[in-house]
Amino acid sequence: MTAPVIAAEELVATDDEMMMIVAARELRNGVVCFVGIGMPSTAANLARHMHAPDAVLIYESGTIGAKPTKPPLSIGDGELADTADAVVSVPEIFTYWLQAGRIDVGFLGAAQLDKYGNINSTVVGDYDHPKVRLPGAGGAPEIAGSAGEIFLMLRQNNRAFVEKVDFLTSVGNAEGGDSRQRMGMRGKGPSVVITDIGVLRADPASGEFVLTALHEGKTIDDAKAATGWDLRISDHVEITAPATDEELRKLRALKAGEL
Amino acid sequence: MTAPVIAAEELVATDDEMMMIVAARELRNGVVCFVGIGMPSTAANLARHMHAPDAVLIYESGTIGAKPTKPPLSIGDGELADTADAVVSVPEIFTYWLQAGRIDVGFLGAAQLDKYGNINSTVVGDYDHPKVRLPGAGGAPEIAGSAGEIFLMLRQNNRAFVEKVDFLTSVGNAEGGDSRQRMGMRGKGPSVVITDIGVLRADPASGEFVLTALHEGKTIDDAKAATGWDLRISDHVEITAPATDEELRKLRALKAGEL
Amino acid sequence: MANITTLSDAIATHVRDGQTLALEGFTHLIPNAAAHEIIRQGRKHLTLVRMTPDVTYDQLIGAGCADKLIFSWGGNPGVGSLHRFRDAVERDYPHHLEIEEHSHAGMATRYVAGASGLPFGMLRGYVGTDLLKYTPNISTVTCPFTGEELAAVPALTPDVGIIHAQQADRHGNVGLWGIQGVQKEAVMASKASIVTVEEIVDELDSRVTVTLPSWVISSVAVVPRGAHPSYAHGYYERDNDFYIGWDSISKDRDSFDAWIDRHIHQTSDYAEHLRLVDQEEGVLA
Amino acid sequence: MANITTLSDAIATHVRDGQTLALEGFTHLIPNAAAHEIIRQGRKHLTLVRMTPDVTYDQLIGAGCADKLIFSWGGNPGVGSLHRFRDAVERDYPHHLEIEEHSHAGMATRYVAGASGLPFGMLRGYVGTDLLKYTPNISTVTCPFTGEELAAVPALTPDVGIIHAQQADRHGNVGLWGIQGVQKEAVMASKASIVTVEEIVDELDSRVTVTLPSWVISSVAVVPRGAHPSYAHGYYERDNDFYIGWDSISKDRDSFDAWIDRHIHQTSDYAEHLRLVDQEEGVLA
Repeated sequence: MTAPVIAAEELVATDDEMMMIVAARELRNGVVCFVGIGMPSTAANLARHMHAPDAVLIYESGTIGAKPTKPPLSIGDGELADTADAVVSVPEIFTYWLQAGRIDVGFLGAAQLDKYGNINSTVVGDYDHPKVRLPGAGGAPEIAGSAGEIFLMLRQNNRAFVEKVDFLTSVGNAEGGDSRQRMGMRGKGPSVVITDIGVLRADPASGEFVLTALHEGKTIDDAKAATGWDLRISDHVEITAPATDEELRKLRALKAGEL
Repeated sequence: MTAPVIAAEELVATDDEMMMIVAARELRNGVVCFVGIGMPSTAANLARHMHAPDAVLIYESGTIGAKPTKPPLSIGDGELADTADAVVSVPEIFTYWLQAGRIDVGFLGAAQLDKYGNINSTVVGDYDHPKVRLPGAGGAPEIAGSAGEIFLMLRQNNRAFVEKVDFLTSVGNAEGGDSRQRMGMRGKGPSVVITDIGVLRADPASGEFVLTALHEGKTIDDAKAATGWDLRISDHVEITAPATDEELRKLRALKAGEL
Repeated sequence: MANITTLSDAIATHVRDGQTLALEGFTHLIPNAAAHEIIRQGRKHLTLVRMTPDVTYDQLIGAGCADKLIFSWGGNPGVGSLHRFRDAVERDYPHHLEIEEHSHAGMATRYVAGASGLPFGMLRGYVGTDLLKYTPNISTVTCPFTGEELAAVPALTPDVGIIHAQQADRHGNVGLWGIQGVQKEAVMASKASIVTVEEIVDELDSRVTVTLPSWVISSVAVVPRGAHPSYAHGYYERDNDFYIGWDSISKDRDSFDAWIDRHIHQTSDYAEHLRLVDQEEGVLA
Repeated sequence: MANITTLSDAIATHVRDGQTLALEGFTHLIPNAAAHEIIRQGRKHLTLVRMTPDVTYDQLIGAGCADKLIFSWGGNPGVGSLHRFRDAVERDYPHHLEIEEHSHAGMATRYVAGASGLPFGMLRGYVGTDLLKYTPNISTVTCPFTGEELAAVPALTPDVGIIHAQQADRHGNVGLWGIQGVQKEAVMASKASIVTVEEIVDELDSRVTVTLPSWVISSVAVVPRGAHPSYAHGYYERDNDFYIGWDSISKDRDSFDAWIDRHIHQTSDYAEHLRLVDQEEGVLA
């Protein structure tokens, strides 16, 4: 009778798995989603195998409607092209598709984030003499500007969730209020941040991110301790529904390339 | 012995044939030529079958390196795509190829022409109440601006060869002198006009077209009578070499789709 | 996702009097069946956009559907004039036709700007031409790095973009190949779009070089030979005889009216018109 | 017409110290063999342009070939940091590296402008970002029709554009398929260009979606597996183990130098390097 016990153990989600499962749940079926590589890509593909089979995944390598069977290591893996409805050039993906306003959701990660969802993916420390030189902007600034809305996902800790980002790579809700709209941005900006602790949503008026849900076993204190600004807490913090067996099995199968 | 006699009769070039043969001779082997439909296209394809097998013919329909076996009726005949090295979109042909300065020769016709090689293909008469509404600009203004040089071919008569064009559709040598260069045009403009009477070449200093050659049987008086401005005559007017049997046979075979 | 429907339904759903329409197809894949259906449904006061208004727009203009034409080359390719277009411009028949005239490069730039979500596009063009005198919406922009001045033209964003393609799959993803013109740009610049196709297939042909995903298209309708007298690469060739024959039909107002009546108003769809064309081959040649 | 020659000869002919080079390939078809040959020939003071300076530019930067980098995303895709790039930016090792940093959309726009013969390109981008503070060549342009302000970036016109493709025919016409990135634009924006190909064939594969005619290319060189550790669609897959293994090789200055010495300076061509890689598979994993 050992086998069922092992299976039960396996079906407890890790923090990262929980983050990806909760992120996947945010994507409605039929959504057109511009996907960043790594966890956003994994979450989006999980959604496609769960409740959102008609989600259209677009990668900045020019693959439109990609349906990879395993999470691509790079943004331009051959499987993305093989399974896509269309493959276009990189200039075209940023003009006819992103800039033209055809993307519902931009799904991004970040190295640093402030309370308005402004993103740093460029440097930690001073730009000219950085402590850590990060990869840089990539597609993010224009995804953040032109996609209908932005979903963010990253592990919550106070090196990442900061009072002020060291470098503003991609504009989120700017300085809050209507400051983003006044910049002439067409998309409405980041609406949700999914972390390994819980879910933060943008206050519609102020644009500030507020803790609205905690994953099972996490506390408001965990969230506050992992946040470098004075985190606002919703009056009604929900507890995230636990990962279902199907979600976890599909996530693990996806990562193993067995879906 | 009747057969040879008929063959000999057939091998006298008509005025239009002579014009196309002389125009074909102007194209050097390896030239990259943006080809207008009609006689320029026929002349360019004749050149390809004579001395210029490596001439690259580009049509504004986006066909690059087209090798039609018969003169296309339209600028976008299927055979152009079937025989091309590459088929690109219409926006691309005008940007990456023409505007970028990759075309050696733009080969055009015209409805009206002045002594500086300025072209009208828009209206005869007043624009708002035209006597004859012509098709309009098409690709010509930017071909005339961006191709390395322009070859023109049209039948010479004083309705077409006018003192002043009714509408300036495509700029030639502008008002002469360096007026074209001062407009910031990248290509050097029209250098030769091939007609059914002879050949006119642009004076390098003034930009004015000067009669430099007459086809066999044509006279300076013919040229002057067919020109609506006071035509300058070169000090040394050459007599065009007559059409060779090979040129005429190939031109006729090309037009019959038998090449 | 594209709605797969009949051409008649697609036109009835999306095309309204007074709209701006772009029917594109550069010699190849011209959506002639869609133009017939617009005439058949009696649409009026349209602004028609097209780089090369050829026979298809000659019919729409002659039938009185258009108040304005935005274009860059209006002729019968390889044949000569468009007589209905000329009659409208030269003699205001059947009524005045406002024209807005550009070059091909300018029109292509305008479609690209529209498809890209930009308010304008720029090019090296128009300099020194009389188009600057008669076409008000040509302006300039200065390069902030070199100081060079370039021509600027406003984006085209038609209400409805209409094209013809070889194939759609059962999801409504559209594939075309051969000369591609500005069809992709016309669809993507427009607020709604209709694509007529030769056939619906399980899987798009391997020759497809342009794919328009279903979710950027409003409606897809199957119309075999829907591009005739234009052609569909891999399906049928250009009917050059029809283009030549159009010259005499369209030269005379009465013969044009009779043709429109017989071929459009008295037919229920494009297939019926095509049967007439096939019967009349001798008359047209 | 393209000159069909060896990679060694192509680099020796076209690449000079102090030039601006663009080696492009968006994850797919990265011209890694050409980068090796540039290191082998000891080129210095280069300005390197590339949207995604990954392992290939980590090698060029670590080997001291580059004075300046123009880019939009510098990482080891799916793995993490580029250690030689970081060492140059964070600690000026082996010497100071000037950087000019854009977004992907900005870089793509710059290549398109270069390929199109325009002095600049425009986009909806950069607004509100700190890139505006640190990257001097981002400006604005105002739409003459709507008054909207857009970002403007200068055209890229490298001295030499270098890409890898699947095939060339015997005339030097190049064909590629799969993810196409900005390779076409990089070639067409550059004053000279080198294309390495997997093979030369009598007729290009029917899957080819981008064809660069021979006469827009300076030199073509056959280098089988010339994109490794990147991939060539239809030929071989991405060597993800190499990218993962590169992390530890490049973390340490000495192990990097030893690797460059063994794999580039002590080999005569890319084939010899690939034989070493195949032998060392266990070491890299």
